[in-house]
Amino acid sequence: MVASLLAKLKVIWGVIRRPSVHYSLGFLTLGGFVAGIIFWGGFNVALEASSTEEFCSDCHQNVYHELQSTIHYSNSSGVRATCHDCHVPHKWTDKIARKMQASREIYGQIIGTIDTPEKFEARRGTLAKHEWKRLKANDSQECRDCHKFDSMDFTRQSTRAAQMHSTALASGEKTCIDCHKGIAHRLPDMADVKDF
Amino acid sequence: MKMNRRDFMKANAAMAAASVAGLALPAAASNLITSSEQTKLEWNKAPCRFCGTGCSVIVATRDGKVVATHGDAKSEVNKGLNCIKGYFLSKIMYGKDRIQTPMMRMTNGQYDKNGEFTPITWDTAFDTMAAKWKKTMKEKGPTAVGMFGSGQWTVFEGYAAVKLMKAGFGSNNIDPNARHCMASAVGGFMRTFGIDEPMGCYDDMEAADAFVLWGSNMAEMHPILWTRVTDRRLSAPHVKVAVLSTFENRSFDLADLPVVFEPQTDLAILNFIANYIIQNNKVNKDFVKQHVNFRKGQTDIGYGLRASNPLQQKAKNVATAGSSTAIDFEEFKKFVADYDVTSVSKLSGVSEHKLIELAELYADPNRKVTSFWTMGFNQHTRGVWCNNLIYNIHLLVGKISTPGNSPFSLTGQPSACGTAREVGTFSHRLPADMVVTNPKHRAAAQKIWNIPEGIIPPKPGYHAVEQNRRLKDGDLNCYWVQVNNNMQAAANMNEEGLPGYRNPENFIVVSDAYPTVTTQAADMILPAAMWVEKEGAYGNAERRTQFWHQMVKAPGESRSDLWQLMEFSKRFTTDEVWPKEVLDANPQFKGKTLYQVLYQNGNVEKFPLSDMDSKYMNDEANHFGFYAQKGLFEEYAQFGRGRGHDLADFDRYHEEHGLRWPVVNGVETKWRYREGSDPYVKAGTGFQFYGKPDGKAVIYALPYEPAPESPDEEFDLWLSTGRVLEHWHSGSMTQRVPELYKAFPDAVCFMHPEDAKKRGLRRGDAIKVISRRGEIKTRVETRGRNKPPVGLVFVPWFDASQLINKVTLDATDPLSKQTDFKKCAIKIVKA
Amino acid sequence: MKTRKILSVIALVGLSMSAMAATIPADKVATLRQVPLDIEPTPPVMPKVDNTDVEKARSYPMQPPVIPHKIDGYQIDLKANKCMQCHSRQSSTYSKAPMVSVTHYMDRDNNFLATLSPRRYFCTQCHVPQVDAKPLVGNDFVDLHELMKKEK
Amino acid sequence: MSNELHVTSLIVQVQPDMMAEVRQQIMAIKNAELSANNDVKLVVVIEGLSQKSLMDDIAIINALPGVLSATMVYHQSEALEEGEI
Repeated sequence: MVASLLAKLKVIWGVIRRPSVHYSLGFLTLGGFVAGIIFWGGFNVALEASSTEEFCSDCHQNVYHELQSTIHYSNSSGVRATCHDCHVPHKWTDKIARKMQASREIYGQIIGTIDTPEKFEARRGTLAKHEWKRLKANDSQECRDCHKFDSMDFTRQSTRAAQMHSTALASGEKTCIDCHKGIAHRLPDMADVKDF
Repeated sequence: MKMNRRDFMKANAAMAAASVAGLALPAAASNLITSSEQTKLEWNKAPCRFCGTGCSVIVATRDGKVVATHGDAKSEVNKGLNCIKGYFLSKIMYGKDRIQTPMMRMTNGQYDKNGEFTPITWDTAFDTMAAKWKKTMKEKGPTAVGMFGSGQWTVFEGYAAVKLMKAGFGSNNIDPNARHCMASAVGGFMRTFGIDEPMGCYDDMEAADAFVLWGSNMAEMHPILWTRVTDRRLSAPHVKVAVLSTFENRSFDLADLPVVFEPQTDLAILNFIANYIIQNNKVNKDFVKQHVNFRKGQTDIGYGLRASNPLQQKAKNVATAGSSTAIDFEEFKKFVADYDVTSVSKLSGVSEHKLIELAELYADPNRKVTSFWTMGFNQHTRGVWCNNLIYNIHLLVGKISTPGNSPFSLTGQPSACGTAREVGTFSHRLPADMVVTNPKHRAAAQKIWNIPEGIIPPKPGYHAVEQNRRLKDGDLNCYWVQVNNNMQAAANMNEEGLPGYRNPENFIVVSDAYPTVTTQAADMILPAAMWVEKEGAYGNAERRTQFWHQMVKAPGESRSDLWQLMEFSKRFTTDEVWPKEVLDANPQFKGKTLYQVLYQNGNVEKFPLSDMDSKYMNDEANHFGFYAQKGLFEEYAQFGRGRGHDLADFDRYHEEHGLRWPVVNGVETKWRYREGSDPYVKAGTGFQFYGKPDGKAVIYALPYEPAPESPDEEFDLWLSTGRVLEHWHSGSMTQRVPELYKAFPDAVCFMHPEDAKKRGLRRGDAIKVISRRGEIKTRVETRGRNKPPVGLVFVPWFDASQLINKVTLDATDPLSKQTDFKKCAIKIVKA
Repeated sequence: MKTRKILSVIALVGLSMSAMAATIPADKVATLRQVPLDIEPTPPVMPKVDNTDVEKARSYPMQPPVIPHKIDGYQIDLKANKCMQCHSRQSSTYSKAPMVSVTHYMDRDNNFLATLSPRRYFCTQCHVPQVDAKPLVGNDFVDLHELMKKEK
Repeated sequence: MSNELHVTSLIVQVQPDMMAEVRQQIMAIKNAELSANNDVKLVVVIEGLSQKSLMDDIAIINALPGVLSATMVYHQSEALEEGEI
């Protein structure tokens, strides 16, 4: 799937990168517009396709299984998070940046850095730390896309949770990921992780 | 004297420390003990009532009640720790529904098999029982009466029971529930070493470089031993832990090498490791040459089912299942050569690199390996083989009987070793590893017991599974069950256990502290004293014998099993139960009661009440007028002293926090069979497996054979059953402790989310678990501690409202007669 | 004094009941089952875990406290110990969760260690959450404190 | 102000010839109280308002000259009720 999408994109790119020789301005403008639409559409198709659970779990099967027994997969209201809700930024520029980083992961999967569960396990720490770092840097933006601080009813939280959220989280001293590591996937070796 | 909470806490703290330090806390010597009432808190040691680990606990009593318990800091076993069950021992005796009086099913004042349970006196109870027993024995002989006991009997009780059955009634129909639990381990020990129980001890855990768990979820079932393994693994980074199971469980949390294999293929994996060791030239040739023989075992031995079962008829060698022939190393090498990594990986579903990594733990000469197993091996239709095959591996590399090198069979019950195995409460056994089939052993037993020749029958009695079948068939008619809940435990309840108990020809008596489902199926219920309501002795998995004193009184009319057995024996005379020809040849026994013959035989009544520690109660001794426990113990100890089973003097065990037998010249033995560590090993031999006549252990060539029942199109899932951490066995004690109940109130069916999804199920759905034999209703659990692979489900058996033994198959190991509770085929539908 | 009176009345009633203890139908004997052996009851719905964060009183000082919150998915393995994220010495100041007792910093031979004792690593061997299921049978265990009060 | 009360008890192994001195020293520690002893062992009870204070006192006792080891046996903490000392 990835390969075919890349091939299509390559053809389109091949057409638009050629310098125009003798097309009319009108055509060029219109052509540019059409190409833009095609490019944009194709790009978004690829972007969307690569953001579905099926696409992710194709390679990340083990972490997908881990998600299945957590509250982010199955819970009372049936509202659930899929891979990209947490791992793909919702802001377009961030999203592209994340995708570029992810292409390295695909590269990793293809050349075999993490193609077996054992190898993935060995890299779990590094990969997890990427995500924690990103979430720490953006103040846990992807958590907050769903879990709005202003909408938290502390009276409906357990005592300890309410206490932490009303102080450390409210003041900005802590962000979601500081405490809620390992809620959707197994934790890596935490020996060298601060606050754990 | 007023005492506030703070003072109370401080007094408690001082008391705990003083009791550990062995210091007296006289009121005057302490500025904390401000009130004399504080000194009324009594602290005494006792082994835990639950599993075979044998933790020691300190029990506080006050005003005749147990008020607190904590781990015994002085005990080598647990060094102050308990598991969640052990910490709540204080509450196990205080369930509101303790049985307080004997009861019998009656209608209009008369016994009626279908009547309602009506309170009766002990006299009525025993008179009714005695009449039934006598009538039955007169009509059908001693094989028509039987007893089902337990690895939870105290040593004294088990010993008194064996005497009553084998030396009194002349019947070998006595078996313990340890048959469900340790029989395959016993079979393995006897076949390989000729003597029962582990050669190593718990000290192995601080010395090993690798641990391999074979079908043992120690994290839940032996939590305190798991703390020692965890301690070793986390303190010494080079240590490796491999965990093998048919499903992922809590023990996998510590696993460096987690291995989930297809049920029954453990046999193939074991043979692969032996093959790997040989192929890679890692055999300890000197050791093997000096200390090992090779034999090839009989194959195609059936599945211990009823003879009418097609599977049983198909098997060729049922009659000769235990036989074997001598072979040499080369033949053994050839035999295991079939178990190469590729084919075993395919069969077991375990990746090749994992199999090799596992084999390397054993093969590496610089790694000390301890193997643990429990019900995964023992509850297996080839359980004895599994035990033999793990010894093969340890013997091939000589990793045995030295600290850290230990094939270690863990035990399920607190005295499966001490009572069931050492005392020999099995249908084929006598104390100290002797058997009824051996005329010399019978003679020895009859001599120690002071009874005439010809009382102990030479033919083994009915074993546990056979007892239920014979009850159903009407061959066994008077049946007494003590300290266990076999209606909830024994497999195939619908087709065997329940029809057996309810067979109108039969009279079933159940002694228990609480009303269980077994009492529900009984005709008479006798109220039993439990744990520290009586003086007792247990023997744990590392050969450690531990004693405790009676600390409190049992409620109401409850009496200990010891009292019940001895008192019941008074109602029989030798003329009523012994063969006439024996009595004619030994007229001095005529007209005596069994009580006189068994318990006033010159040994048991030898020790006067003045021998007791006056600090403690002893309801049995005071009732019978002599120190019965001491007399029984000292007579029993005669069997083993000088024969590799030496026990210390009775009184010493009340002082010590347990001693590991053989205790020779007052010193316990940690590692058997090794020179310098075991006094029975002759100097210059290095090792001596003295259970065998030539001092050599046996390596057995035994193949992989499939399970009797595996999933097919209709019954498409494997079912495994077992325990959970918070409950012990059938839950009759732990379900009555509020904290434990609330930790895990109802059984559930652990299954893979995909298996649930395939059947349109989700977590919490009510389902039926159905086999060819029966069904239960339970609920789906797709999360939590157990994570079965696709194709297998796990249902615990502690829940009296979800009797999973209606579903399980009563196939047994033909050698050990132990049931396989870990494998049968089931299907699951929405309820 | 008042408490004692009430207790003794209850004790009397209990005694007289057990003395009279009329007959019990066989299918009602097993307190934990209460249905005939050949019938399989529908299991109760899965209970909810107590998640109040309110510490429960202990039955005696050495009892390990039960866990007053959910621990669904808590990872305690070779890699991480989720419990210690809040209950360790370093974290407890901040998390306000009770620090594990100091005994948890001692090894098998009672020497103090810098970190959590490895023998106590798997918290759930001794500490368990509680669900909102009502016990099938009561328990007459008497708290030492109550016993002492009664004596006074 | 903490509203918790912590109590712990220790078995202190002491060089026999130093017993008297060690007892004196421990008596001087504010939160520590002496209980039973024989010629080598000593039971000490420590109370405090936090675990840390207990640990500190244990460290002090451990460091006393003549003390071979101080082993904790028991630890209890209770939330104090209003006004309870």
